[in-house]
Parts: sequence; structure tokens; C-alpha cells
Amino acid sequence: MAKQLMKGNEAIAKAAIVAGCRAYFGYPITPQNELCEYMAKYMRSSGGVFVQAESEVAAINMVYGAAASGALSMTSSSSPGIALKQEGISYCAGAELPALIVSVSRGGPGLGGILPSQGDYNQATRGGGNGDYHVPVFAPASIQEAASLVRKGLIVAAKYRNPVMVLADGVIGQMMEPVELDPNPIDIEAFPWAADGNSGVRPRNIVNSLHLDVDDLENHNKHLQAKYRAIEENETMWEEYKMDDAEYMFVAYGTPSRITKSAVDELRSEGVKVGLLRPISLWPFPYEVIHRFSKKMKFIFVAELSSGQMLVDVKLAVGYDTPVHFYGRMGGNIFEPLELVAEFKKHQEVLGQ
Amino acid sequence: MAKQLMKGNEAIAKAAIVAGCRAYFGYPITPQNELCEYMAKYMRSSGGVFVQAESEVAAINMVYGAAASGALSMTSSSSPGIALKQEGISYCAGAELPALIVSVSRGGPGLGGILPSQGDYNQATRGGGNGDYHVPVFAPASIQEAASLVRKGLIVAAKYRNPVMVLADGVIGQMMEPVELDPNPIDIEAFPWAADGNSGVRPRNIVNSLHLDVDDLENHNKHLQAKYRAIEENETMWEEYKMDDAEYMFVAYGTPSRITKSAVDELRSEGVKVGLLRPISLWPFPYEVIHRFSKKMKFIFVAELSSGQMLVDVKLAVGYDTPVHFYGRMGGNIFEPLELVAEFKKHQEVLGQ
Amino acid sequence: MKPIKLVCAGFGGQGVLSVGQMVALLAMKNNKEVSWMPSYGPEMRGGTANCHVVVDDQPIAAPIIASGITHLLAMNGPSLDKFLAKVAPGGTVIVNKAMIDHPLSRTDVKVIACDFPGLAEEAGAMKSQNMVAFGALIYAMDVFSKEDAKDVILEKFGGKKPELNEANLQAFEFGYSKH
Amino acid sequence: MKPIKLVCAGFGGQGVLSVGQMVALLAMKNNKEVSWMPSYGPEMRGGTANCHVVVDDQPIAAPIIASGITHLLAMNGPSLDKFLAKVAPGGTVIVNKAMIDHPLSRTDVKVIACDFPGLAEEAGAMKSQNMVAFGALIYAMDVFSKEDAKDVILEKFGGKKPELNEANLQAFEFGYSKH
Amino acid sequence: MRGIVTFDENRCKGCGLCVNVCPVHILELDQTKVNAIGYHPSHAFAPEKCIACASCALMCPDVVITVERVDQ
Amino acid sequence: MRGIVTFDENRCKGCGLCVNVCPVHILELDQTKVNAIGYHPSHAFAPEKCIACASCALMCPDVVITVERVDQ
Amino acid sequence: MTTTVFKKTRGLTDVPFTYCPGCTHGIIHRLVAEVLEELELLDTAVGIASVGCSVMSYEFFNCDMIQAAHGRAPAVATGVKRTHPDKTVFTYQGDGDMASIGAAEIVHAAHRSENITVIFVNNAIYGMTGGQMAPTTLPGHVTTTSPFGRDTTLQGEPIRMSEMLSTIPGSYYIERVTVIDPVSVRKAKTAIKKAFQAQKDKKGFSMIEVLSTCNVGWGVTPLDALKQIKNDMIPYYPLGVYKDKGANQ
Amino acid sequence: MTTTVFKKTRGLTDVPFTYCPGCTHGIIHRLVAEVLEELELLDTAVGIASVGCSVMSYEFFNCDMIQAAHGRAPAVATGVKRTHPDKTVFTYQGDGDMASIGAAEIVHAAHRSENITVIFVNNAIYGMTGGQMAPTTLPGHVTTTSPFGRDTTLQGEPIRMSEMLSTIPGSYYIERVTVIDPVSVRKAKTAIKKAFQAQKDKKGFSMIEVLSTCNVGWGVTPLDALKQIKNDMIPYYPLGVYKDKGANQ
Ligand SMILES: Cc1ncc(C[n+]2csc(CCOP(=O)(O)OP(=O)(O)O)c2C)c(N)n1
Ligand SMILES: Cc1ncc(C[n+]2csc(CCOP(=O)(O)OP(=O)(O)O)c2C)c(N)n1
Ligand code: SF4
Ligand code: SF4
Ligand code: SF4
Ligand code: SF4
Ligand code: SF4
Ligand code: SF4
Ligand SMILES: [Mg+2]
Ligand SMILES: [Mg+2]
Repeated sequence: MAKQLMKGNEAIAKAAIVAGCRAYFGYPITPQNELCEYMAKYMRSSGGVFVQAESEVAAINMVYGAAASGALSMTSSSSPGIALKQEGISYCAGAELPALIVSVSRGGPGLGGILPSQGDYNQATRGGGNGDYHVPVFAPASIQEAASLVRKGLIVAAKYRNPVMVLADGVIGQMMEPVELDPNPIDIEAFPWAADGNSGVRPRNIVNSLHLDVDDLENHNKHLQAKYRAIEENETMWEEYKMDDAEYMFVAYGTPSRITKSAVDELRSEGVKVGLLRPISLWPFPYEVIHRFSKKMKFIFVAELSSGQMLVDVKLAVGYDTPVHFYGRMGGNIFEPLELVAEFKKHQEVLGQ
Repeated sequence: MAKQLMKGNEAIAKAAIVAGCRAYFGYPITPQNELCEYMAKYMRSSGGVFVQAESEVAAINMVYGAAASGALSMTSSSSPGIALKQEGISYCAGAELPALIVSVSRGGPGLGGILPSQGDYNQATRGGGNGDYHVPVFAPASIQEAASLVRKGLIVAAKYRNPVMVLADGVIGQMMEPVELDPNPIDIEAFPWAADGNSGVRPRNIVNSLHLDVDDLENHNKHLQAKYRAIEENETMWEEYKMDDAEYMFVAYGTPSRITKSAVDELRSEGVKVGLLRPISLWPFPYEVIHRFSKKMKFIFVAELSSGQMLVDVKLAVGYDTPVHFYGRMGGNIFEPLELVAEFKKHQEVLGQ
Repeated sequence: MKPIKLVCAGFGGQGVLSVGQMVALLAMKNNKEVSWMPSYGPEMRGGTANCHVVVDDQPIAAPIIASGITHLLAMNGPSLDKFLAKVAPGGTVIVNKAMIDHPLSRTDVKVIACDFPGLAEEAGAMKSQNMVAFGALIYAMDVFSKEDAKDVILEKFGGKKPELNEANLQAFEFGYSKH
Repeated sequence: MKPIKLVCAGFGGQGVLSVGQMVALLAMKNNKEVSWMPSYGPEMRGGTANCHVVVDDQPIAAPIIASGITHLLAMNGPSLDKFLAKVAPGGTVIVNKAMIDHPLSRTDVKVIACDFPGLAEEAGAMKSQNMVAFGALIYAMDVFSKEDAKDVILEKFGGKKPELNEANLQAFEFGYSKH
Repeated sequence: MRGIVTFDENRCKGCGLCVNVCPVHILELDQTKVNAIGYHPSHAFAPEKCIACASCALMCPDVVITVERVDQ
Repeated sequence: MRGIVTFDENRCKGCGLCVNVCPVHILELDQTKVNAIGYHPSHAFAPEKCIACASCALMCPDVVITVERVDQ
Repeated sequence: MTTTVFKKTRGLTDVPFTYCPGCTHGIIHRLVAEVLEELELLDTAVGIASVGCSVMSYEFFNCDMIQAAHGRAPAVATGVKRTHPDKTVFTYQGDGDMASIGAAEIVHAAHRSENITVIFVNNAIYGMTGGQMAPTTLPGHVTTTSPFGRDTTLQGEPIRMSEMLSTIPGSYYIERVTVIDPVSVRKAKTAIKKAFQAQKDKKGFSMIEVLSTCNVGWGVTPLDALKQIKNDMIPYYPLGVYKDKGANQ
Repeated sequence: MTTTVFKKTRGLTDVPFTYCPGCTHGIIHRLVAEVLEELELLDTAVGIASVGCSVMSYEFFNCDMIQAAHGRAPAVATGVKRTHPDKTVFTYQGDGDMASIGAAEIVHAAHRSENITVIFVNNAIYGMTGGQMAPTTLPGHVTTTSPFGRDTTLQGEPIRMSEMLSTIPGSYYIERVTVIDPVSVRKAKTAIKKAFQAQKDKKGFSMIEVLSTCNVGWGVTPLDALKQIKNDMIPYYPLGVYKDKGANQ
């Protein structure tokens, strides 16, 4: 398809439709409303289903139903709305249902504010639903990437029978950028396990997350864990920017990673050998590559629009041998490249360099 | 009060009432039903309020209302029910309201099973609500401790104006043990910020988590973060068992820590210098003490009724210098002391000891 | 004292959970460490119930008995089938006489067969079958005194159903002595 | 090309978001990197709206312009008040003539004062005030061709409101030339 | 009209709903028997009197009962 | 009956609800003025005709209007 | 020669019900299954099992089944029906599930007039979790969370779901029935059939409320439980058709 | 000498409303505030602000205020009222908030007959989030999520909350009013007063539904919005008393 100037929310919606998503269930919330509204406008004419649910709880359970009966489906929301979906997401994971959840996050906690924030990293990567489960979380840094990750998300969801989340900050949702969509529907086979009312022609199907027998439930969990290991193996994504000869490493994701790139460029222009490692999949998190790089770094600098939630994962990757510094803004404030440069230099000075 | 044989769920309920909790809002779910039922029976005669809410969502919002108007209040539930409370918990955190949430967890994900599990560690410690917030999480290993931690939880909640969670596995909820309750109500002053309908005698009060202005919201978040640092400073709790001369360290919490103690005793009886570090507060997590001990250990062994959720915190504490091994059961299965001993020895053998 | 790992199992309504609780109360009375853990939830919908009681001088590690049962009270056939394999060699199994027409599949355990319904009827209340079982259990354990056990019965049920006191105590006596 | 950091601000309904979008489309046409970012949500309830447009040869780092505005289009007084301080020294400010009876508080910026309502009326449609502004902006930027800009106007509005085409193009011309 | 009533005995939970509803009073719980799932199952003690009304079957919550009519 | 109608001008959002409802048609939006919040505020162009009916005030969503009655 | 008057429907699997002896959940299951068989819907039906004693109904109904989160069966059914408009979709829900935690979902399935059939088993209690009060529990009745009897001044008067949902324009057919004797069982079946027929005819939302027993939760014998429906429940929850948009056509 | 016929009530703070020009949220605010002042409840009232355009009403009502999560105001009010039975507790909720996401909470506040007063502002749209369809949006009306007009075959016919909640035994007083001219404004105030009086008299759940405009969301002028209520909304949502348990006493 030709390049178009599109709003992130709309590009996400369109990418999903083009990729073959055929059912959308959602509830309005800023800053993702245009996504829901795009679906209202175009899903039907694409032969799909749009339902404005009575709530986020209902929306995720409609997704559960659609997915259980074999439809490639999705929902979207923002921070408090995602919180309300946690039980449903856990059910999807437990029953092994493919589904795409788009989270366009804003400031919290509580009602918080509506401006861009990354305070929902934990919410996305650590669930909040019950039980031992994981949801792959992909975090785009541009509208183009948002569209590709939506596509990728649907593929991964279908492949592993698991819900997948695309976590976009409010900037991604609201911004317009040129974007070129892959015009081809994704290629997935019909789901033989789907409870789609065809028990006339095959043994009946049951979709369920209840396992009253302990051994049953333990085995089910082992099966899930094995699947999660496979996802970690195959679906970890990250970008390296000027890391080849780097002595310092920034780690940032989403929109802030772009600002961080500018900071890298600025510092490079001053001769500082610094690079950026950008996690694209937040779960599975690129622990290994960060660990590997960390050994060569003088320090690592994590920049987030939160109090430091990804920071914990970076520390987990790094261990104690390399210092990890942090700079964050909250509440909708966004740092600027020079702000990061200044913070960076403070730590450099301490090192005496 | 005299020692009584009490079920965990009932001891928790009674401890809360005796400590001065005057409002309970809940919804039935196994394995916490006796807690709700105890409240139904005794809250009124204690001068308090019992409401069976229409759902867990409603229950946590009733708690929000009671707390906002200055009542020391609580709710309880189990895994999927806790998932449904996440938005409300985030609101409580955002509006800085004291509240006690008791989670008597079972197997997951989804509907899962009803037998004891620790698969909700992430759910409890990483939230799942939106935004940058923390909830202190206390995990008892006996009925006696459950009662004390309920009391402690109410104190901490009131002191810091923050929701607190007591995370009990199903064993704690269902088991009976002798317990002695502190008969004294806790000592807290009236909340001057409460919106309790007394604007006739003081300036009007507003309880709110909305901050549309970015700087406002950022400052609010900084204030919250400072509070969380204070809680980390003051409220981190753990138990050390035979750690003085230990060369190996188990880490386990809740009921499994008792089984782990038996394993320690068994191994000690064979001359192995092994101890147990039991986190009591899961957030704030005792990172520091675990890190300190880790330096002296040949290896660390984490035992959980999950796929390894606390394990991540232990690794975060330890770093890469000491090996961290893991053994877990899921779905309601519980390991036995000798099972742990056998696993332990496998790792010892690899070490060649 | 050697640790007691007791499982009481039977149909719902037979009062096996109460038997376990009485043992726990008795242990408390004697300053022992004790835990009592029931089966719970829809598991019980099937009509069976059980509880695990651990008594020790040390703090109790595992309140759920996965193996090494020292005492099994099985008040119906399915319960016996379910738990017999987990009884420690040398352990004691207390069953209703009528249930064991066939010899047990294990020979390395002691068996106390008691006519629960018969003795209860004799004591004056069919409802007191679990008191018969309690009596047999206390006898088998040989740790607690008969007097303490009777006190516990009165403490637990004396208030609620005083009219049953006589029968309960009598049933306990029968259970303690007649097998 | 020196990066453009444009803020367009005004009352809701004045069409400032469209002006920004047209600049973005123009940039795309010229194979530039570009981002467009609106204010959103209840922020807009107050009646004001704005958008940030960044145009560059490099991929855009920050789509939100916190400082260093190179071009500011302020279609009402509050918008001028809000953003003037963030304009880079040497930057350009495009305003409605009527708004600047008093001299600006800054002397280190270029000012293009344009009679938006007057010129729009002259062009034939009061609704085209933002086209006047767009013209002034393209003139001030001095990066894109007038022809491309007119194409963009037609692409964006030609289909929806063909009856306005003439007036829009005329308004653009006036904005481009009359200040 | 004559009927044949048969019981899938090992599914019976001895609830007695069928017993109560039989218009010719020919059903009872068999106190002498315990079925595979632990209950005294229902049975017809005078099966020849069955009029094939199916009331018992309609009320049985566990789908234990089959009723046939002997066509004359 | 004579009334005095006064406007808290800088709260007015120029919605016109008051204008429309005045029975004696003495209100209008003042197109010559822009108030502090950017609107053409309402005003009474013939205040002496006010009959103190308070209809305008009842309809004003922004509580701009005060109405007094001149007691005779 | 003999003719079969009654035999187990193909609409049920062979798995024995897990319900307590005498629990009328079993009768209601059978009726739904018979209707599915008789209307030849079994091979194209998708049933939604809710959370309650009937949570395991996915084992019992002999068609495709989906187990839904507590209270959310109508939302799950919406997801299925919208993506599979030609399949027959039904939910089977208890009163705790539907009248309490799932109140919003049932109201809005009716509001959107989802073309589904809802079997609402009102036993005036939470059976599964051990006998807590439901929104439908009768005044004065003792449950584990109304240990002194439901006190209407604190806990309200019971809610009547059929009456309430009938006010929603989108609801098409709503009837309340019971299963306390052969006559009422037959009537219940007719109602259930009508509801599924309405779905077949694409008429929109239909619901059959069945007054059902929970003898264990009520603490009475199975027979007394039937009497309790007759004496206590029916007076408060009158049987009958509450909404029939097709009636005047 | 002059007498004040109308002046701003002490029930409102001096903070200017954030509503769009001509939005009748402002009128409704004023009426509630006047009633609180006149019944002398201001000093002991706790208001619950819901999520919607009126989210900031905690800035406007001159009494203690609590901001509640979207749809949960009745639950929050329950928490307040149960622990402070002698205070006056009210919620102020939009139609998205109450009729959609909060349907369960409002049904159950009525069910338990919580002694609170609910002000339900029905403007048939989601104002705050930019004009999406509400359960109350009229058939055919274009919104951002019903871009081709509300299609009742897919999105159902609008729900009537006053009618629905009136079927709940616990509801005590329910009336639907509007504020499109001085006469209706006066009536609305009388209704609101009656509702608060009911609370004062410990009668239980009361709700006043106010048909309100969202000229911005509807895409019309403030004046036309008033007409739209009269011509389109009132015929579908008839004004009047739907429940008055006190009427026959
Ligand atoms: C979110 C959630 N909350 C609570 C529960 C616990 N729960 C299971 S069944 C049930 C009530 C069932 O009652 P009802 O719907 O009336 O069905 P019945 O058992 O009476 O047939 C509850 C509260 C749950 N599983 N999930
Ligand atoms: C859980 C949650 N979901 C969604 C939202 C977004 N949201 C804010 S206001 C609103 C709708 C408000 O509409 P209504 O209640 O009708 O009030 P109005 O603005 O029309 O007065 C929504 C969906 C939210 N804040 N929280
Ligand atoms: S079919 Fe009728 S007559 Fe025959 S046993 Fe059953 S109820 Fe009795
Ligand atoms: S109704 Fe069925 S289950 Fe009950 S006794 Fe009769 S045959 Fe047995
Ligand atoms: S009080 Fe009546 S007459 Fe006077 S200005 Fe207002 S509406 Fe007109
Ligand atoms: S009604 Fe009020 S806000 Fe509207 S124009 Fe009149 S005075 Fe101004
Ligand atoms: S608990 Fe009640 S509803 Fe559940 S199976 Fe038993 S009798 Fe039936
Ligand atoms: S958006 Fe609508 S409801 Fe909200 S303030 Fe504006 S006019 Fe009123
Ligand atoms: Mg029920
Ligand atoms: Mg609205």
C-alpha cells in the first residue's frame, strides 16, 4: 500500500483489519478513541465485527468468546481500562486463546491524566491477572512500527495460542506519521480446537481454563511454561543503535527511545562513544543481549517515562558489575534530548571522565 | 486474648475486627469464603459494617468510598477476584487511601483450580493496575502470623495512606492452628483529609486521583515515590532461620517456607550448613539482606508453589555471582520436605560436594 | 512424642472434620503444636470430605500430609481406597467393621475395625458415629488421656447440643474400648 | 534542510490541526521525515487546540516540541501567550494582525502579522482563515513550493468541499503574499 | 396402558424425586443396596403396575430412568 | 414589577440560552466585546424593561446572572 | 412391541452430573439438551458455561462448549454469536453469576438484543461457594452471609431479573418457569424451546428463568426443596411470560 | 429597596465550570447545589463525582467530594453511606458512566436500597471522550462509534434506565425530568429536592434522571440542542415519576 500520513491509533486499527483481524470489541477511553472509532467505521465494510462493549470487562470477554470460537479478534484500551481486563487476559492465557490487546497508555495511578506515560510497563509485562502466565508485549517507537507490530502480534498470538499486547504510549496513539501498510492478510490456518459450533463434523470442542484436579492443572501449567520458553527463544526483539564501539549504553523503549537516539547523536557529535539498546519486545525481555553488552560498558543509562519500571528488568539483566543509572519523567512530562545529555554527563563526571 | 484453634480465614477476619477495622466489603470466592462469612456474622455486632458487594469490582470501590470518608476498611478475595480489583487498587493508591486487601490465592491462570498456589506473586507485588504505584504485600506462614500481619497491615495502611495487601496461600486460609489475638485496637488518629461530610466545621475535603495538569501529576508521582522509598526503608520484613553459619540458603515464603524449614532441619541433621531466608514483606522485598547473604553462599535455592515468580526478585537481589536454583510445584500440588532435600542434593552434587 | 500425621475421611455429614478438630483441640490442651487442614471447595460436592491433622512437639512444617500417614480414620469405602496407600508402614487404620469384609490390600499396617453404627446406636444416638471413631482414634494414638478427650467433646458440643452429651460420651467410651 | 519545529495553535474550530496536517503532507510529498502531534482530550474542552509538527531529513526524535520552536502559528491571543516563550531565537511567529496591537514581549523573533479574517473574506470564505495562515506559514518556511502546497490543499479538502476550492486557494495566495 | 420402567442404577443418587411423583406408587429407594457411587438406588417394586406416564423420568435430575410403553 | 438583571460578565460563555428565553426580549450577545475567556458576553440592551422573571438566570448554565426585584 | 416414552437425550454426554442428589440443575440440563436435539441444533450449537455449580456443564452438554469467567457469559456469547451469526449460542447461568456480578453483561446483552438464548437458573443462593446470599435470596432466609436471615433493610429486597430485563426494548422473549413437578417440567421445556426457536428465527435476546432448588445450600431435603419453591419462591417470583414481542404479530 | 430574585447559590464554589458553552450540565449542577443549600445539607454532604465531562465536579460542588472510578460511583457512595449513615451522599453520573460500564453498580445500589441520591445526567452520548455512542443514544443518531447512525439491529434500541430501575423493589423514588426551559428547570429542581428529602427521611434509593444536552457531541448549537431534547428525546424518554413508594402512604 502507498505511504499515508496516519494517526497511530488509526494505523493500528487499519493494520489489524488489513492483516485479517475480523472482530473488534472495545470501550472508549482517551487516548485510544480513534482506534475504536476507526473500527466502528471500517470493520463492517471489511466483513468484520465491531461491537462497542458496555465496559472493558465485557470487551475482553467478548474477545474471549470470539477467540474461543476461532475468530482472530482484538480489543484496545488505556491504563485503567487495561486494569479492568486483567481477569479476562488471564482467562485467555489459561484457555490458550489468541487475541490482540492494544494498550495506549496514559499517566497514572488511578484516573491520573491522559498524557503519554510509560507507567504501565509492569501492568503489561507482569500481568495483574492471576496465575503463572505471560503475555508477549511489543512496544513500537513509530507509527510504522506500530503497524508492523500489530501484524506481528496477530501472528504470534495465533501461532502460540496466546494473548499478545501492543503497548503504545499516548504519543504513538495520537501522533501522525507516514506509514506504509503490508497489504497482505496474514497466513493462519483455521483453528481445529475452536468451539465454533461445528460439532456435527468433528468431535465436540471445549474451551476452558478450569482444572479442578491438581495434577491436571500442574501439567497444564507445565505445558504453558514450555510454551513461554519457546516464545522467549523465538520472539525476543530489540534494536541496537550505534552499539558497535559503544562504551556507554542507553536503554529506552517506545517514543522515549527516539528522544534517546537524539541524545546519543548529540553525545556522539561530542565524541562520546555511546549507543542505544531499544527493547522492542518487553516480554520476552532482551536480557541476554543487554547482559552481554553490559560487560563492555562503563555504565548503562535507562531512560523511561516512569519511576523506573523497565529499569528493574535492565538491572536483572546487568547484575552488579556495571552501574545502571536512571532518568525518568512522569505524569505526561517528556524529557528532551538535551535533558538526557545533561543527566548523562553528570554520571560521566562522577566516573571522572 | 486466650489461645484459640482458628481457621486462617476466620483468624484474619477476627484480627481485623479486633484491631479496629469497621467496614468490610466482599464477594464470595473459594478459598476465602469463611472470611467473608465471619464478617457477615460478627461485623455488625462489633459496631461495624458488612456489605456483600455485587462483585469484586464493586467491593474494592466500596472500600475506596469508605476509606475516602475516613473509615478503616477492608476487602478480601482470591485470584481472579483480585484481578478484578486492580483498577480499584490503583485508584486507592492514586488517591492515597488506606485499605486492607486480603488475597487468599489459588491455582491459575484463568479459573484455574481452588487449591493452594503462589502463582499470584506478580499479581500482588507488581500490581496490574495502571501507573507507578506500590502496595505493601505481607505474606504470613502461619495463622498466628496471618493475624499479626493483618494488624500490621492496617497500621501500615493508615500510617502511609496506602492500600496494603496480605497475601495468604489457600493453606493459610483453610488451615486451623492455635492463635492468640492482640486484644487492643490499633491506635490511629482520625484522618483530617477524609471526605466525611464535615465541611461545616473545616474546609471541604476532596479525595481524587485525577491530575490533568502534567506538572501536577508529576509532582504527585514524586510524592508517591518518596513515600514508597520510606516504606522500603521502614517496613521490609524477613525471617532468618539457621543462617548464622549457612553456606547454602533457601528462600521461600508463606506456607512453603515451613516445608522448607523441615528440609533445612533434615539437611542440617546430615551436617549440611544450610539456612532459610523467609521474606515476610514481598514488597518491599528484602533485596539487601539477600544480597548480603548471597556473597557467602555456595548456592541459593528458591522454592515456590509457582513457576518461579519470587525467583526473579531473588535473582535481582543476588546478581550473577552466586548460582540461584529453583524448585516449584504448581496447580495445587505442594512439595514435601524430602522432595526439596532431594532437589537440593542434585545441585550439591553438581557442585561436587 | 512421635509426630502424629492423621487423616480423617468419609462422606460429608459423617462428622470427620469434627473428629479432626477434636484431635487438634486435644493437642492444644496438651501444649502440642498442631495444625488442621480440610479438603475444601467443589471437591466436597462429590459427597466426600477429609481433613489432615498434624501434631508434634516442633512447629508444624507441612499441614498437608502427602505421605507417611500415621493414623487414618476412614469412615467409608472410597476414603479407605483413596488414602490407604499413603499410610506409613506400621501406621494405624481405623475403619467401620462392615467395610472390611475383604482383607485390606496392605498387611504392614495395624487395623482397628469398629462397628460405628452399631455402637452409636447402642450409645443412644446414631448421630454419634463419629464419637465412636474419635474414641477408637484416641485409643489408637495412645498419647492423650481419656479425660482430656471427654472434656474436648463437651467443650466442642456441650453448648450446642447438650441433649447429646450423654450419648456422645458413651459413644466415645465404646469406641475407645470396643473393637 | 534545517529541521522545522512548528507549533500551530488557536481556538478549536479555527482549523489549526489541519494546517499542521497540511504541512506534514507537504513534507511527505517532498520525501522528508515528519511527525504531527496534536493536543488531545479534555485539554481541548477549554476551547483551545494545538499541534506540533516536526520536519527533518533525519528520522524525527521527539514529536513533542518542548522548546526551540522554529515556527509558531498563533491564531488567538492565549496561544501566543502560551507558546511565545518557547520560540527559538530567530524563529518566526505568524499571528493575526489584530492580535498585536501591543508589541511582542520578544524582540529576537521574526513576526509575520497577517489579517486572517480580512484576507479570508476577500478570498471569498470566512472559513478559509486557516488557509491564509497556511499560506503565510509556507512563505515563512521557504522550503516547500507553492505548487506543492496548493496540491496538498486540493488533496485534503478538494474532495470534501469542492465548492470551497477556489476560496481556499485564493486565501492561501493572499496569506503567502500579503503581510 | 402398561409401561416398562428401567433404571441406570449406578447413576442414581437416591434423591427420591421419582419416588414421590409416581402416580401408582411403585417406586422406592432400595435400602438394601448401595450402588457404585454410594447411594441407595431407586427401583420399581411393582413394575407391572407402571402406566408409562414418565413422570418419574421427567423429575429425575440424573437421567437415570428410561420408560417404554408396551403397545397392545 | 421591575427588575435589575446583572451579569458576571467574565463567566459568560456566550451560549445564548438566556437571550432566547427572556420574555421581554431585552438580552443579546454583545458582538462588540470579547470577555476574558474569549466569548461575546450576554448583556441587557434595555435593562429597564426587565420584569425580574429570572428565566434567564434559570437557564444560564454558567451561573452568570443575578436578578433583583425593585420593590415598589 | 414397545415404544420408548422417555430415554436420555443425545443432547447430553455420558458423563454423570456432578450435582448433589436431587439438585434440579440436572433436570434443567436435560430439558435444554432435549430441546437442542429436537430442534436439530446440537451439531451447530455453542454453549457457554458460567461459574457456579454448573461450571462443569461443558462436560455435560453434547455440543461445543466454552467456559466463561464469572458473570461474563453474555459477553462471551456476544463474542461467539457476532462472529458466528448462524450458530446457536446459549448461556447457562446461575443467579449469583447473572444477577450479581454479571448484572451489567446481561443487561447489555438484552440491550443490544444479542440473538442468544439465556438459561437463567435461579436457586436463590450461591450453591457452588457454599451457600452465600444471592441478590435473589428471599427475605428472612438464612445463608452463610445472611446468618441472621436476609435483612431487607440492610440487604434489600430480592431482585426480579425477568421483570427487570423485560423493560429493556431489546429483549424479545422472557419467561419464568420452574421444574417442581412433571407439569411444570413440561411447561419449562416448552418455554425453553420457544426461546431457542426465537433465536433460530433471528428475533434477538431470549431468556428463560428457571426457579431451581439448592437443597444442600438451603439445608433441606430434595423433596422439601421442591415444596419451598412452591410455597416461598413462586409467590415472590410469579411464573409466566414477561416479554413476548412475537405475541402480537 | 430591592429583593434578590436569583443569585448564585452557596452550594457552588467560585470555580468556573469547565463545560462547553451552553452545556446543561451547568444548570443541573446549580439545581443540585441549590437543593443542598435549601435543605441545609451542604455542610454534611458527600458528593461522588463520576468519570465523564462532570469528572471535575469535585471542584464545583461546595461540599466534601470524592472522585470515583468510571461507573463505580454507586459503589463508592455505598462505602461512604454505610460508614456514615447520617451524612447526605449523592452521586452525579453521566449516561455512559451509569447506563453502560456502571450498570451493575447502579442496579445493585437500587437493589440494596442504598439510602443515597443519584443524579443521572442523560445526554445520550459520551461527551468527555469525544462523542461516542451511549446505550441511551437515539436510533439513527450519528456518533463517532455509530458513524452511520445508531443501527438498532446491531446496536440495539436505547435503554431506559428510569423504567428499568423502577422494577427493582429497593428503589424508592425515581423521576425523569429535563432542563430545556424555565418551567422544566423548576420541575427538575422540585424532583431533585424530593429525592434528597427522601434520603433525609431514610427512605432508600432515589434517582433523578435529567435529560441533558451535549451540543458539542451532537454537533448542533446550544439552542438547537434544547430543541432536540424536546423533539427527539422526550418522545423516547417520557418525563414523569416512575417510582414513588411514598405516594400511596
Ligand atoms: C471473579 C470471581 N468471583 C467469584 C468467584 C467464586 N464463585 C464461584 S461460583 C460463585 C457463585 C455461584 O452462584 P450461582 O451463580 O448462583 O450458581 P449456583 O452455584 O447457585 O448454581 C462464586 C461467587 C469466581 N469464581 N470468580
Ligand atoms: C475504566 C475507564 N474506562 C473508560 C474511561 C474513559 N471515559 C472517560 S469519560 C467516559 C464516558 C463519559 O460519558 P458519560 O458518562 O455519558 O458522561 P458525559 O461526558 O456525557 O457527561 C469514558 C468512556 C475511563 N476513564 N475509565
Ligand atoms: S412411568 Fe409413571 S407409573 Fe411408571 S414408574 Fe414412572 S412415574 Fe410410575
Ligand atoms: S429421581 Fe433419579 S436420582 Fe433421584 S432417586 Fe429417582 S432415579 Fe435416583
Ligand atoms: S429576569 Fe426575565 S425579564 Fe429580566 S432579563 Fe432575565 S429573562 Fe429577561
Ligand atoms: S446563558 Fe449564561 S453563559 Fe449563556 S450567554 Fe447567557 S449569560 Fe452567557
Ligand atoms: S450446591 Fe446446591 S445448586 Fe449446587 S449442586 Fe448442590 S444442590 Fe445443586
Ligand atoms: S462535551 Fe458535551 S457534555 Fe461535555 S461539556 Fe461539552 S457539551 Fe457538555
Ligand atoms: Mg445460585
Ligand atoms: Mg453522557
